[in-house]
Amino acid sequence: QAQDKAGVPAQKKAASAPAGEQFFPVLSYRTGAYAPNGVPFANGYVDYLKLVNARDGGINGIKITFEECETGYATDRGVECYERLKGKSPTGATLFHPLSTGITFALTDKSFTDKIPIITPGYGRADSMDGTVFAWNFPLGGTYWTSSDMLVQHIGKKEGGLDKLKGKKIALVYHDSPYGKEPIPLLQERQKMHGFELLLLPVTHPGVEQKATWLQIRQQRPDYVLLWGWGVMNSTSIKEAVATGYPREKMYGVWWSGAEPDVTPAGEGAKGYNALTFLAPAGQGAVHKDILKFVHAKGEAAGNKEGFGEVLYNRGMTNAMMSVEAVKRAQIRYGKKPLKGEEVRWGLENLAIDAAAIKRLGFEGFMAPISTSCVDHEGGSAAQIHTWDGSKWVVEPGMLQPDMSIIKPMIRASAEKYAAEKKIVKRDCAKETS
Amino acid sequence: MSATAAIPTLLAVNGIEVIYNHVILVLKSVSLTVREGGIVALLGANGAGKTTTLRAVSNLLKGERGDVTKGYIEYLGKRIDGLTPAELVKRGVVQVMEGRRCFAHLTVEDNLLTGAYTRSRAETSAGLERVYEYFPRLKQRRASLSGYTSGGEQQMTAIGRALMSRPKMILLDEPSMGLAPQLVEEIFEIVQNLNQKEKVSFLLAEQNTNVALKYAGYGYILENGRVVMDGEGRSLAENEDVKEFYLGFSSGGRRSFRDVKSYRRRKRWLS
Amino acid sequence: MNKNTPFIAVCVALLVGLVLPLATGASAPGFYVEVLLGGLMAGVLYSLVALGFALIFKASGVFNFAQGAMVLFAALAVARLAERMPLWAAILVGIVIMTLLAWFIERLVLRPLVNQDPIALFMATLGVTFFLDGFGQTVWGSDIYKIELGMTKEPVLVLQNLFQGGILVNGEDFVAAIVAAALVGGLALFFQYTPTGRALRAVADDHQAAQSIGIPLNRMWVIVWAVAGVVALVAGVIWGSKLGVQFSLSQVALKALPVVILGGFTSVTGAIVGGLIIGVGEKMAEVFLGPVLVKAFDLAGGGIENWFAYVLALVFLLVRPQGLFGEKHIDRV
Amino acid sequence: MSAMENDRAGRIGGQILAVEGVSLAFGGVKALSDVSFDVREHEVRAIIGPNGAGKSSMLNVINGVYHPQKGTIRYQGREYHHMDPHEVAVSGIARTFQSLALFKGMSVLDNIMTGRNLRMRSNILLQALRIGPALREENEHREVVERIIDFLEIQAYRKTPVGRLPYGLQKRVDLARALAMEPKILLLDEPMAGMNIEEKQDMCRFILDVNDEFGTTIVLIEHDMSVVMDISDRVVVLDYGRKIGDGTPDEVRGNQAVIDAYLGVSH
Amino acid sequence: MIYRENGQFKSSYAADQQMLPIGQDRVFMVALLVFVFAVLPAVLGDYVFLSLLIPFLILTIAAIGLNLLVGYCGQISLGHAAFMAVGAYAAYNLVLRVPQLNFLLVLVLAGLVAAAVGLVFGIPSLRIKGLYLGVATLAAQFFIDWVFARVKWFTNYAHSGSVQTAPIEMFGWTIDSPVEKYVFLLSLLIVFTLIAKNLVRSHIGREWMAMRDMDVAAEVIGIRPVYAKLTAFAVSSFYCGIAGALWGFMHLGAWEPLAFNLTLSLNLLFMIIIGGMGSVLGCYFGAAFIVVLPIVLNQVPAWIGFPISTAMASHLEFMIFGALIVFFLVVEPNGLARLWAIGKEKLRLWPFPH
Ligand SMILES: Nc1ncnc2c1ncn2[C@@H]1O[C@H](COP(=O)(O)OP(=O)(O)OP(=O)(O)O)[C@@H](O)[C@H]1O
Ligand SMILES: Nc1ncnc2c1ncn2[C@@H]1O[C@H](COP(=O)(O)OP(=O)(O)OP(=O)(O)O)[C@@H](O)[C@H]1O
Ligand SMILES: [Mg+2]
Ligand SMILES: [Mg+2]
Repeated sequence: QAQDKAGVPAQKKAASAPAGEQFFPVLSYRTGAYAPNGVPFANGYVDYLKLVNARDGGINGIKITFEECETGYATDRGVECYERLKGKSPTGATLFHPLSTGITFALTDKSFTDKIPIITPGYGRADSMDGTVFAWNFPLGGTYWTSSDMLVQHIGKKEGGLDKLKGKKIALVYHDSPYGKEPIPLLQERQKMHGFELLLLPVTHPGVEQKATWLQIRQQRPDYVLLWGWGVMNSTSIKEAVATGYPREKMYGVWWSGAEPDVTPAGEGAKGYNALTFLAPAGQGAVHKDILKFVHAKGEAAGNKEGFGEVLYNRGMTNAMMSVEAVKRAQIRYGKKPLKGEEVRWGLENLAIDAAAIKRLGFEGFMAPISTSCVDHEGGSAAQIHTWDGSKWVVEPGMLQPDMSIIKPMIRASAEKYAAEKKIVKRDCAKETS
Repeated sequence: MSATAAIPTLLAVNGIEVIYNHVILVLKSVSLTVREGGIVALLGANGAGKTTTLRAVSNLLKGERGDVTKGYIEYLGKRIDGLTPAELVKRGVVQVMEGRRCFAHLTVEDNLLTGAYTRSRAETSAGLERVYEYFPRLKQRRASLSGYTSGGEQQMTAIGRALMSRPKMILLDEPSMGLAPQLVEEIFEIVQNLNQKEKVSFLLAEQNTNVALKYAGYGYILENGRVVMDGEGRSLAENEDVKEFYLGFSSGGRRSFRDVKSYRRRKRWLS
Repeated sequence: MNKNTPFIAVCVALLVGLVLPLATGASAPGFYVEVLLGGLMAGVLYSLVALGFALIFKASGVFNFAQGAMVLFAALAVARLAERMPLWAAILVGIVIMTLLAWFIERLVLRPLVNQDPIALFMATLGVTFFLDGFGQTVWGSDIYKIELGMTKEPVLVLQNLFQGGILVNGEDFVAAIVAAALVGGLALFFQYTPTGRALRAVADDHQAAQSIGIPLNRMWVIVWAVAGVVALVAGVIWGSKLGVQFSLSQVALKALPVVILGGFTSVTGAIVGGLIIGVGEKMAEVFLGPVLVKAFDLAGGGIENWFAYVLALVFLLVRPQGLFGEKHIDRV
Repeated sequence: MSAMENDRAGRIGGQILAVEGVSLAFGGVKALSDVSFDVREHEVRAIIGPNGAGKSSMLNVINGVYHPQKGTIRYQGREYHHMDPHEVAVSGIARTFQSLALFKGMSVLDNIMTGRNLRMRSNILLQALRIGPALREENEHREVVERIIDFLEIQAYRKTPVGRLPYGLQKRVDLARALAMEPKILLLDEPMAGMNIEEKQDMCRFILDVNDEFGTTIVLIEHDMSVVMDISDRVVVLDYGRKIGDGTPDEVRGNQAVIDAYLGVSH
Repeated sequence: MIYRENGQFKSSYAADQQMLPIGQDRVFMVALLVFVFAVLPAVLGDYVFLSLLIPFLILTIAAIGLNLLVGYCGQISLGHAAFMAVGAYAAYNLVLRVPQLNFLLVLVLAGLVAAAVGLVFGIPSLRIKGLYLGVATLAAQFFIDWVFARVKWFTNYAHSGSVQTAPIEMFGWTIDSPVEKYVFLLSLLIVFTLIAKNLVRSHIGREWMAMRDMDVAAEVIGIRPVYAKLTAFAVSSFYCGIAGALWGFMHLGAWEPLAFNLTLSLNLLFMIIIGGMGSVLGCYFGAAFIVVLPIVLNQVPAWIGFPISTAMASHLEFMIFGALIVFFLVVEPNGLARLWAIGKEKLRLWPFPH
């Protein structure tokens, strides 16, 4: 029996609903070094699932059940959670959302035998957008290659053209883990193209010691600093930037380094700091009203409403929404019944959330349209820059788009290498009917 | 016995049983009394349970994972089972542990000073002088780390340290072990001195039966965790069995160590 | 060859390494001074945690792994209490809490384990670490909290006329340094010259013997753990105001390990000097040596400060097994 | 003073070990200053002296645990400035310790088996698999050790961890371990401290038997004068690190310096 | 009075040196083997294998390795996960670069590489003792972590620093399903347990223990500290290297240098302390305690239908886990193995109290 672990027992089944339940495992981290970021995200994710049950009576009448499992952002713990939850409920887990690049790497391996999709919106392996090799991975809406590409383009624009980057110095301050290292190949590619200098400055987990890193920045005086941190590392970076007098305006965080817990601990000092935002900036829209009405009003908010309407909460919500939409899409093909992971994959591969759908779902302004296929598991990537003004995030108008002509060949090469190492037979998407 | 009956009892051990580690039974109903101002010797072979008895009195068994499971111990008429070793020292019972146990990283003088933890400052310096009087050798070595001093020096330090707390009663565990003969005599002279001049009572565990019975007023012989014989020091020393097995005399006087030819089965009172 | 020759050689090598960047002109003097200061300040923070370690080890022979957790716990307490009361009051309440904690630890952990192997006691402090981590987050929450000491975080540029580009310094760091110095001075005096200090050293040597001569073990332990708790609180407040108070704080405290062994487990002075050496060493290494290594071996980034402290400590130990100020191991047969 | 006594005297051979002008200091403490003496094959040589005289230090020097600042050691015709403990063991000098140095966590049997270590040859792989030569070797040495166990009458405690044994038995295990090395010279540091008469008698018997049966040379430190006078052939007396007397028990007993420093009047 | 050794006499030294001298123990052991090889695979689900038993088996091997060093030779190491990392990366590179190699051979080679590295990092033990040595071994932990994270060759130039493995094939057998992995690992564990037992009963084992208990005396009876300590480091790292390779290939499948971090090292140390230093059996107990207990604790609220938040559950897990460590130490500072031995001793005396 699945339990609502976030505070309240799961809803009773509505009598009229079709038989069965759709089971969503929730890998979260509400404790440890990464809790400040993990908590609001998990709240958003869970609240949205509850909303679907309370407002719509489930996904087309199929109740959602879910269970949280604490990973602590640790790979081994995440794998254990995966094993524990993957077989729950008769149909097994719908899909997994590991919220950690390290866990994603470990689960990717298992997905081939377990046939359960892993969605990693905005993180995970960049090459996993290639659905012919990574049959079960879905980096919906962006990867670290698209995000770093957009950042370089943005900086180029600021300098007055990508060609102006020549001779400039860009520093990447990154979490010393697969997460932080993912953007490096793309940045190196761009470095070759534009002739800027790239400084690589790793920061060790959990990231509270950055004195030497920022001394190096003070010495080298890079023109821009890209921040690829998570958890407490982000706020520490901003504090150290303050302490070494590095202008925050020249700092650009990836979308995981641009939420409220990243800036508020630095207080005034964070003013002017920029970051990418995709899938949900801060703020409230139609869906928030629903959540307040159907979930919070009944006193069923996950985790004391922490972070409601903030960047990570909204992102968690959006992630949940895409998962639910994928199930909905798959139901069209497989019928209104609890679906297996394998069937949900079809939904994920045929996801088409256009502007109208976004509006209908109450997510207007929180995401760009997404459309996936068997080959393309990303479904398009777009993001904006937002800046912290001392009390809130201000979104800069204008969407950024990655240059896929650079990224595509890299993805192909990388996916080929993976397939060779793992002896994977590639899928032939042309043969698979959609 | 009748002569001593008038003197009040200082320490009474009543039928105690001690078990180590929940399984090893070491003492089986041991009883003994020390009267005020007495020197009582606890004799017995290795492993008889002398040390264990002393530990039970000073409440140091806990640290060895031992427990008194039966019987009780009274000091000045009050049960002392629940007291910590420190409280006992305050009340005047202090143990000099077997094997010296000096604080190796402290100097000899610091070792002595720690012994006066329960005493005032004035008493401390007076006490220090007194100990140096008894053990001039320690005064010479006062500044060296006791970890580096010789065995005898360490024994002196340990006894001196105990004296620093101005005890009424000292539990002395094998004071003569490893000491030069002169020093053994010296230490027992000191024991006697303390006993006579300062009315300190002693319960001492000894292997050196010879010396022990020379100085002790009363003695208990322990074997396999039981008291098998007790009596006045002098009368014990004259007992034939004691003479043969603890003093090394046979009917023909002391036998040379060289001539002890056959391995004799030991005579045992029990079992 | 003198016994101390290798030790002196290592010290000289370190000094040479220290001035090399300046001598070869690899660094501007102003920047060099900044790195040096940065290292010293980091070192002061390490020292504060190391101090707690050294204290407990010196006084009870326990290798207290929970020191980091205590730092976090104290910092969390102060940060959360300060939301409801003035900072000074929060600190006072914090001190009371740490004393209570010391009392509980003595009661529930140390007392039953008297006279056991050091390794068992070490393990028990690991249990305490786990407990405190869970307990602290339950009681105080697991978000990032702030402690405001009321000092500006913006750095000031000084000595602009002396060095090109000036030197950035932080007022907060200096306060930390002064507090650390005061603590150390006080504790050193306490240990050397009071009967309690002497008794504490005796306890460290031999629990049972100390007990046998009337040193009340239990009270000693409460005292020393409470003092260590207060040191942890000071460290926690200073770290917390710099870095924010969050779970990760307990992990930084790991750096105190190489510090204490380099300085010598039993030495208060060692904790301080060790902290400074390691702070300066690792920042210098990361900033000046790191890039050289990366170039030479085509590495994926520097980050040598991760191991530098430990390797440095190791090298020191090889030439001086008891650490800089530690007591020599006594073994006689 | 029987025929056997003369027999013994006859068996005592030439010099096997000689200490020449050894000085040892720890910081300011002079543990030994310019001490010389020799040990003859098959004799029982006692070292006596007040506490802190440097007796244990002397053994430590012979043993290679301490390295003297000055002086040499001549052993089996070769001259050493200092020896390495391992070398010493290989060349057949074994030793017991004043304050027990047993391997506390190991059983009596294992403790004694360590004494056979130098003679065990099978490599680590064979030991890991415990096949063939390794197993055979183990059993062979076990037999030798069992004989020693019988000899010292500690059969009942074979499997007991030595830490749990009473002090006197631990001393015996210490001796057994040294005997297991089948040494040419056995250095005994207060083997009888903390024993009662009966046990001392046993211990003396063991020592003399080793001396007689295996021809082992014995160097003995002991504070019990009756033991020393009874069983030793020659005695060295140390005081404050200096040699103040050397000779047969009777000679030493009569030496005024020795009486003043050590024996006192009662003996 | 079922469990007694009365009447069981030994007539040769070989018989006396048996691993299980008491008849009842031998019967029990056979039953246990049947149970773990035949019964368990039939009744347990994948989750138990993948999340509990497989990590348990592998970490027991590592714990035995560490115990040989710490428990038997008395050299504390806080950095043994690093040697597991060496084993894992050695195996990865061997499989990658010499694909035709049999996996058993790969394991042995990986173990040997780890042993060589362990030997180097064991050198400080010749000068440093006790906890000082423990902290010094942290240098190995951090340095080796760093090397694998930085030197690209080791990870085959993977840009994320993460490597992955394909399922293992051996003698035409692909070890892929949880049960297969379990059986393979269990067999390995038994082999390594026997080897460890043999080593500690042989003269090398006695040398280690002598070194641990009293190094001066050990030297005096002719044990060379260099040899004793370094072999202990080498054998111990060999075990950990193999465990590391298995951890990577059989448990994780894909890993990054962080997978072998300090936490793992400390966990190994917990295992042997909780289980019992200087006891091979203790490693089993310790590994079970450290691997299984947190996972079980974490799920207890759900089982008993006690709805608390995941955050609370994991905080509680920490608190209970910590409290249990202290509790067990207080009950028996020498570990679960000693507790087990005392229990057996009591059983032997039963029904008499002493
Ligand atoms: N901590 C302990 N754990 C288990 N058994 C112990 C412990 N201490 C002592 N024993 C056992 O208790 C018995 C009595 O020991 P005790 O030390 O009291 O003897 P003793 O008379 O003082 O002997 P000795 O003259 O050798 O000092 C011995 O058999 C010993 O093995
Ligand atoms: N390792 C050491 N460091 C410093 N001083 C030492 C060391 N070993 C011995 N000494 C000193 O050398 C002197 C002689 O000590 P030693 O142990 O040899 O005496 P001993 O004759 O054996 O005395 P005892 O009969 O008491 O055992 C002592 O004063 C002692 O303090
Ligand atoms: Mg005793
Ligand atoms: Mg001596």
